[in-house]
Amino acid sequence: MSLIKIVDKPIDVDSLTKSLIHNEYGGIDTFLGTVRQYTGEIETEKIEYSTYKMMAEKEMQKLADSVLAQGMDVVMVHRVGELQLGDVAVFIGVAAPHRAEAFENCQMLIDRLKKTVPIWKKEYDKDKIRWGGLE
Amino acid sequence: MSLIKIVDKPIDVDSLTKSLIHNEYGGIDTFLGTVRQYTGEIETEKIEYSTYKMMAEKEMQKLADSVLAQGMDVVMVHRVGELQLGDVAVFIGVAAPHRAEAFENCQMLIDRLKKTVPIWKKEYDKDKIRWGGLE
Amino acid sequence: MKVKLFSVLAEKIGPTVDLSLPDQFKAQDVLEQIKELHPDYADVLDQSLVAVNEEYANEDKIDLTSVDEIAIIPPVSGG
Amino acid sequence: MKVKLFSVLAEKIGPTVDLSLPDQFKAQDVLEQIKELHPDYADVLDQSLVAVNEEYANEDKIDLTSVDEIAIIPPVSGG
Repeated sequence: MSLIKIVDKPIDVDSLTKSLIHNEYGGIDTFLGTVRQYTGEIETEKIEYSTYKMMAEKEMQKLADSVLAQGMDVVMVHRVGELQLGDVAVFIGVAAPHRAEAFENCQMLIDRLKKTVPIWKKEYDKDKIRWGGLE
Repeated sequence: MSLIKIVDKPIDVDSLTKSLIHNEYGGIDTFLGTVRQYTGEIETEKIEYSTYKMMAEKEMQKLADSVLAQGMDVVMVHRVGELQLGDVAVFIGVAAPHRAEAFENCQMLIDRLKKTVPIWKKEYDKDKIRWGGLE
Repeated sequence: MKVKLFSVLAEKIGPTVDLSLPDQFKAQDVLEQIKELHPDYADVLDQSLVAVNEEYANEDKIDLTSVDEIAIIPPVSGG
Repeated sequence: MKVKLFSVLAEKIGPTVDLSLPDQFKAQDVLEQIKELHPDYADVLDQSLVAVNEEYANEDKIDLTSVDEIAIIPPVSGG
């Protein structure tokens, strides 16, 4: 069942994945974004995510609606607050009758989420603090 | 840690997914293939998967090796035996430093698995039994 | 009108900034006013968008009476 | 030489079929021999591949001495 949400607790990947299993769908694609230690030479220690929650959930819902309208099921959950290395920051899942649609839409959702949804990261790197997205 | 396997028990999606979380990778794409009830007008009741196990695991390993060689992590697990509606038949997961590679390779792996790995399905449909893949 | 700030702007300037906006204005006017008050953050503001009532604003004129909430959206970086 | 069968072939014919193969043969020869023994399954056999020592065979000649295992691979349908 479609779930679109910003949370400040650990993301329960297992129950979100299971919520996408339905008899009418044969293919489920999920994407997990986790806190990575190295980006090239830069070593990250932790990341603080913040959000404009009401607007972020609205924007996520708009993205999901475009996929739900095609008869697929969608889960989009983003975590905010302080995350450690390996923590799951975002879970995107799409269940579809056929797998090509599941892959295509899951990738589209994470690509667009990263462009339009008001969530920000403050990256605590070994050398300094970096704000994501700034040029 | 890379796991390539044919199993005859339920697939533990949660622990397989968690095995793909590493500090050096930021993006994990997973694909779950489940037993679907309807394919157009045809209603499926259950599916029996069989395999030529030694060869199937070798073929899966070859597919995985092409992705592992690029520095990603890969899990490929296929279940055989009698599966009911909603049961997970196959789990493919790719963890990569960046998400585009994870999506691309996960989709490649399931596409090729369906073409080259000696696994067969006997589909018990409401109207009759169908052997997958036969023209 | 209190305008909401987020991310690096909230941390440097505060959670809101108080502006007096005319009856009609454009999204860009909001950014310009904040730039005047906080010229140190002109660079971030030049990369930011404006949200009105939790929707990204376009180039059209905005009636102040239709506005419940304004927020400045620095480049997003979720995921 | 016992040749392994799978899927619909195993169910209809049995888990193996016994063939006498010459010292050198091609993958196609294996399929033809089984077709002669089991003409009812010619249609499935025409869609099948041959695996030698757990690898798909190509068009080359195969030395019987190099063969540990032969299997017939009907169209696969995993996933």
